Amino acid sequence: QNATLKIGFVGVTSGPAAAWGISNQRSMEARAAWLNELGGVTIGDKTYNIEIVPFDDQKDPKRAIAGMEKMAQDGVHYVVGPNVDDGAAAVRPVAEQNGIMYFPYAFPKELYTPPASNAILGMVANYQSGPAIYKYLMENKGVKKVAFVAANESDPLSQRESGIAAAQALGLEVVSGNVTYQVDTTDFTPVLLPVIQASPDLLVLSGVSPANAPQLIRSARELGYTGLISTETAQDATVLAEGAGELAEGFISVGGASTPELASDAMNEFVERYTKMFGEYNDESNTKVYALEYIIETLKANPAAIDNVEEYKKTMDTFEAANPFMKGDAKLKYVGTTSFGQKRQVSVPLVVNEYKGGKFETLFVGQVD
Amino acid sequence: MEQIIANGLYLGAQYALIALGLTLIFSLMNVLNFAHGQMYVFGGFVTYTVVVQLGLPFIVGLFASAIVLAVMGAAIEKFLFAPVVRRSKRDESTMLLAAGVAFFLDAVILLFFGEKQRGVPKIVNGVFNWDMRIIMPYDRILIGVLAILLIVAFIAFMNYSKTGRAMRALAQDKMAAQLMGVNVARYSMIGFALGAMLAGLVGGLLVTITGVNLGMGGPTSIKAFLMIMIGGAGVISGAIAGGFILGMMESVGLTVLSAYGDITYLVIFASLMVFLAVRPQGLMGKPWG
Amino acid sequence: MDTKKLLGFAVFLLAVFVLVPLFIGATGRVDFFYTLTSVALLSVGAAGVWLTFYIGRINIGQGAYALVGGYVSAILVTQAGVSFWLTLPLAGLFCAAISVVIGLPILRLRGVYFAMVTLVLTEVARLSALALPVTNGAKGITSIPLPGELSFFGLTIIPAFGSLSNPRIGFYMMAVVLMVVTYLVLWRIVNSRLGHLCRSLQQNEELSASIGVNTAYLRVLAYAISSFFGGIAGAMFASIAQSIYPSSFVVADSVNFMLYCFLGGLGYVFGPMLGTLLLYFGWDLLSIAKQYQLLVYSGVMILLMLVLPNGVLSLLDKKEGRA
Amino acid sequence: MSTILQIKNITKRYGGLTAVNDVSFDVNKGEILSVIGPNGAGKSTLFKLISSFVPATSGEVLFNGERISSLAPHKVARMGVVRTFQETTIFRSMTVRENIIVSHHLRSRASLFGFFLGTKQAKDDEAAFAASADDIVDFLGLQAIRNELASNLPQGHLRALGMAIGLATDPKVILLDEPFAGMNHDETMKMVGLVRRLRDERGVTVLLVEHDMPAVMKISDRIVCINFGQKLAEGTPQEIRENEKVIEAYLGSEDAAIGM
Amino acid sequence: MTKILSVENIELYYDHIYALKGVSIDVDEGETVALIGANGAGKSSILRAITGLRPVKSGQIFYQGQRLDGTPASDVVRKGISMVPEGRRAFPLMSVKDNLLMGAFTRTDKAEIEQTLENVLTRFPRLRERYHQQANTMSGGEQQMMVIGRALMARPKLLLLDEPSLGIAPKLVQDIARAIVAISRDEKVSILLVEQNSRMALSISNRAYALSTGSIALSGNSRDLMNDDRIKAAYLGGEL
Ligand SMILES: Nc1ncnc2c1ncn2[C@@H]1O[C@H](COP(=O)(O)OP(=O)(O)OP(=O)(O)O)[C@@H](O)[C@H]1O
Ligand SMILES: Nc1ncnc2c1ncn2[C@@H]1O[C@H](COP(=O)(O)OP(=O)(O)OP(=O)(O)O)[C@@H](O)[C@H]1O
Ligand SMILES: CC(C)C[C@H](N)C(=O)O
Ligand SMILES: [Mg+2]
Ligand SMILES: [Mg+2]
Repeated sequence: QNATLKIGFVGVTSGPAAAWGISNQRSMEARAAWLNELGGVTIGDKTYNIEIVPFDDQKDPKRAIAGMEKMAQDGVHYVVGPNVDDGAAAVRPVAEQNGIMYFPYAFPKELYTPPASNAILGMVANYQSGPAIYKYLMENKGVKKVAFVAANESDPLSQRESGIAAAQALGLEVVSGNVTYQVDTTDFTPVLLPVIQASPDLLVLSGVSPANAPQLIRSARELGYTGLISTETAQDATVLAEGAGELAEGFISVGGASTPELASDAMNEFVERYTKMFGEYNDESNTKVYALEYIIETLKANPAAIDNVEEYKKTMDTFEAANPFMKGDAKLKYVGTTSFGQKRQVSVPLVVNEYKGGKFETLFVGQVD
Repeated sequence: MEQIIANGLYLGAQYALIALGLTLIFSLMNVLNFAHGQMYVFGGFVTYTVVVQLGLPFIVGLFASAIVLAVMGAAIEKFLFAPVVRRSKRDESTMLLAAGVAFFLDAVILLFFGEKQRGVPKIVNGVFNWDMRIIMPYDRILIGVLAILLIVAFIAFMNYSKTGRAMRALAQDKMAAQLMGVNVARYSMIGFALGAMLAGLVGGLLVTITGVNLGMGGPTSIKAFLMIMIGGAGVISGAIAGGFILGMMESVGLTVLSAYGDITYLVIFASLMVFLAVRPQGLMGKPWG
Repeated sequence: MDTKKLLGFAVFLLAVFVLVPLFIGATGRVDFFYTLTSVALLSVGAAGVWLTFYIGRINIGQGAYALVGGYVSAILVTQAGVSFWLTLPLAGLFCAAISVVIGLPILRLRGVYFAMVTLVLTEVARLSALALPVTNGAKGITSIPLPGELSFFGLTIIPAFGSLSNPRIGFYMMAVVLMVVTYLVLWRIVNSRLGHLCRSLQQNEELSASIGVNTAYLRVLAYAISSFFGGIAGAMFASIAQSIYPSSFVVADSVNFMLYCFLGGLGYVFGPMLGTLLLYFGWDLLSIAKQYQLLVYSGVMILLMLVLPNGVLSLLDKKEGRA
Repeated sequence: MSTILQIKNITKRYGGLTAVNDVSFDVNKGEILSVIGPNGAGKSTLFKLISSFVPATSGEVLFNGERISSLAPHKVARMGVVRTFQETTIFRSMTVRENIIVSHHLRSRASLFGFFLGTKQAKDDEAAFAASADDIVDFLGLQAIRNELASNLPQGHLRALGMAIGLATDPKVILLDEPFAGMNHDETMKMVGLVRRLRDERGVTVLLVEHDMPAVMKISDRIVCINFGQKLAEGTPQEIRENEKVIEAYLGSEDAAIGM
Repeated sequence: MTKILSVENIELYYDHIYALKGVSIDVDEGETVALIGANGAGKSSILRAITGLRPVKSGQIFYQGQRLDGTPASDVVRKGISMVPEGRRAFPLMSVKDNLLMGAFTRTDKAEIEQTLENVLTRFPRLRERYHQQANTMSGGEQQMMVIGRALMARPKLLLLDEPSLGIAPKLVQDIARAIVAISRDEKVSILLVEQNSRMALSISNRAYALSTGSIALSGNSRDLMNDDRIKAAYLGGEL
């Protein structure tokens, strides 16, 4: 009989932002079930079954703290989440006092830069993907003028700010940079009207949630906008197809592991298992398959870390393992020195997709260091 | 300018329809239905399921939404609100119940329909473009017109049908209405069902344009509250006025204030508070005492 | 206070200050410290909401004051280096002050109108926090230091939290002290002429004015006290999370404050405390229901409302028959 | 006899409707003056103007020569001009005694904060209020219902309670709006006796609005008749009873067919 | 003469208040019966018991020989009993027209409703003048006419009136009294009239009951009661 290794998830799985956390939790659960089916994972001289301990923080930082406390109580040392800036900042004291490594899907740099040391960014930040995308579009599509819109909330607004900074650094002209919308907007036409009138070549939807993206695209197109539209967040193709149909053609977003050019057989099987377990795959989970994998692989590399995060931190600097979700000889390793001055980010391929005919096609693939 | 007005009218029509259902329930039962937005979302998901999953025509989806929500509204009134209203000491107690129902519907929606944004493909294609002065996709025009027709039908129903009259009477004086032969329990239930049905219908109409997701419920309720506050709570004409005013304010504000950044809603909310401080009963509400 | 009440109060103090920590020590459930800290602090905010109910106003705006309180403390601590212990009352006072300015016009509103305006207030607070420079906008304020030492004339009354092996207990004790003081104040208000006047306001404002009560003043006073409670609760939370964001307190929090009052019972001073405990703790306990958590939670809430529409404390009525 | 209240050219408009139109009259100290007039003539509005519950469009009210028209209602009450309401208005979920005690507010000398702390002054005040409340209960003969919840009281008692609330404020002038409505002869006469004693024993000046003519004729020293917001007549009961204009507008003539 | 209504020994409670302690009254076909009594004597409570707004604790009520108690309020009017409640209770935000039409809520015969409406408007010409006016903008007297008209719209066989003179100027009280006499005469309706204005009530009724704290103290022919010393002392007073 295997021992149990508990990995936590603290994030939002109900309410307006449920999509973000649910894709996290489900990809963890799908992967854990698969590993357990294969007989568990062997770390050091012991074999463990993975158990996911989820906690719904309702996107409330106060609850997120309670979630992290609960993880500490349950003896969990590795937690995926939270999904948003305020939650990630709020759990920091608890995580640090209780020796917990956590993988937020939130971008504030002070979470990952010293003296902070317990948070590991679970995905590519927009200040990393943004410049790459803008540069590509400048060079290949002749983009000169760019406009930004964002929801009137912390995460998207911060992303817009760093997006604008990146664009300006590249020499792009920012023609509109302060239009915002409420997340509950049902008609984006009035929101986008002034943006479109500034006639940009590229419209960036900063930190857009999958729920809002189709409507924004649709309104922009219906207002006669013909330029490019892009975002630095992950999107779901089905949602785009249903919500914007053909109008979403050419929409550029950040993708991930299931991209055909990259996906290994293991990844395809993962998608299959996920779909079987939960009825439907969510493309957003592409960016969320990795955290659990990193935790397990790092523990394998240094079994002493299983209940001691200091050991984990030591291992991170040199850690390297094969990336099972990607074709070829891609590696799992920690990066982030450029952005944070220390390795506090998972290395995942920066996949930039273009929406075409109901599916995502890869535009280019980059790497973050 | 024309574009701003057109946008405002379109927004106003859908808002007014949402506010109507809320105000109807409020006037009949003195219940501030926190779950109104969730009912709207539910309606959207029903239409989605019927149209996209089952592949039936849009109009069938719309009817399905109307019926499902009406039945749901009736059940919620009969088994939840009616008993609580009967037994509680203070009117406001129903707020806890309403909030509970809102949470409950949120949970049900999440379990039944999932966390993803859902949408029904466009029902008509093409964009109306008047010399670049008014640009409005045909589907939006269609939905706007449908919404206005529904509003007109609703007003006619409330003013000229016997049932409508009975509901107005009930809202104004329960005891007297009873003496006229109006069965309070039955008509409260009908009223609630009608309010819920309106919410469902808007959800069904808008799912073709904006789609739905489980997060829209709460904020939609809040917007609906704003509208009936502008117009005057429990007054039908007020709800309509409130809907159109909010629609217009959003449309104008977002255009005029776009240069100043994130302040449109701050301005809308602030002016609302000032307005209510000056006119506490809204545009058409009845003053107290 | 008669002896029976005094005794009850002593038992309560014993329970929260001694028995709870002992229990946690014995069971090792240290995470309960935070949960109970939250309950205590939220119940302080809810006490304020309850007071506005007591003058006949439905307040769905307490989140706004909690947010403002949190920011006031955070800004003073990080930017002016003021001691946290000083910022705590300052946050409360600041909230009370702005609530006077806001309350003067809006307290004229009644019924659902007041309720909805206060609902909007929470949004206004969030949007302002996003827009103002002093709040650091969308980025929030992070890395707020833990409360330092509080000492008078060299005598340490509260040690620096950073030096504690477990700041959780520090926060718990602090929160419970705040809660006890808050409810003492509330209890005293309700049982003095001040409370009788509030009740007269709740039942009939016109008549209250005609017997010479300065209704406008009393309303603002009650609302300011309420906002003061909201402000200090928010300040404490900011200090626990060591961060504050525009979304730290949102409309959902305001609605929750109100629900705590309803659930406990609007007719009972200790209603909001019990309501907070049941709803907040209840949610945590229900995490065993996994994806059905919200379903069960809301289902139970609806059931409670059906069985006890006047609040959980109305259970006591049946036994004693309230005078 | 000295004048205690002067109503000077007072006018109130609601939008296009003029509810009270340029009405003037004086009230003497210690008299009982009735205001009569058809439904909607503006009587209740006039009372609201005097007690400053609604602001006058023009004109003013003087109390002992001092202008009170633009003061807040609680200040007017504090000066001693207190109004009861047409619809019986009470604190519904308090007992009769609690209603009366709380209405002593104007007489308190301790501050609100003092009450909160429970200072000696506050305790003295409370004791004084309780004693005075019992006095009033006795005066109005409400002993049997002193601990009843106000919401359970029948109409007649509600009115008496309304009066008690008014008394608790220690008024110099009390405005009673339809104090006899819904009472039968017997009860009306008891109430008439009470109002008289109020004046005789406590020196309170009484203004009242009433449709019950026998009672009005019996109780009033003087009567003012209002019609369509304007003063139609002013005089002793005898003069009013015989005033053709008042008969025409308000009293009507005896009708043999129905024996009235 | 046949009884249209007979109330037999009913008791009625509000929470713990014992409002009616065994009251019996009856009304004959075509007759006008007055119910007088002190404040809180229970007059309105009797009407509430008849219309089913309040359940009776014990005793029975018969209408046209059939058991009436236990019938829900909204069904009572279907049987031919209309009530004008205490304090008028007009639908304040509705027009006179809609108020009147609400009175005919239980009827389905369109043409006959029109006919009744015409009769009511002829009886109260004031209402025709104000046909489209909103009820709450009308004077108390006009509203009282309107709610009586509203009750007539149901074409009742038994009309219950609760203090129609309350808060009404003397001149209008006379108008209302005349209207009641005329209704009884023209429409052959039986009327149960609750009044504090005992002089008026006794002068337009055939018989009367005097109620005192929940039970009947006196009853008899109105003309006789008018001259009864006890009634004179308690309810009528001397002069005017
Ligand atoms: N707040 C208000 N807004 C608009 N009109 C009003 C208001 N209050 C009173 N009125 C109108 O002013 C007029 C006078 O009303 P008021 O209540 O003073 O009459 P009244 O003489 O007391 O009548 P009654 O004898 O029936 O009580 C009426 O036409 C009434 O409709
Ligand atoms: N809703 C109620 N709740 C409690 N008690 C009530 C209620 N309604 C009436 N009562 C009580 O029942 C008794 C009879 O009241 P009822 O209204 O029948 O009297 P009434 O003769 O019509 O008096 P009035 O002349 O004041 O209208 C009174 O003691 C009254 O206090
Ligand atoms: C970029 C962010 C908006 C992503 C989001 N926080 C998530 O959990 O997926
Ligand atoms: Mg009046
Ligand atoms: Mg009565």
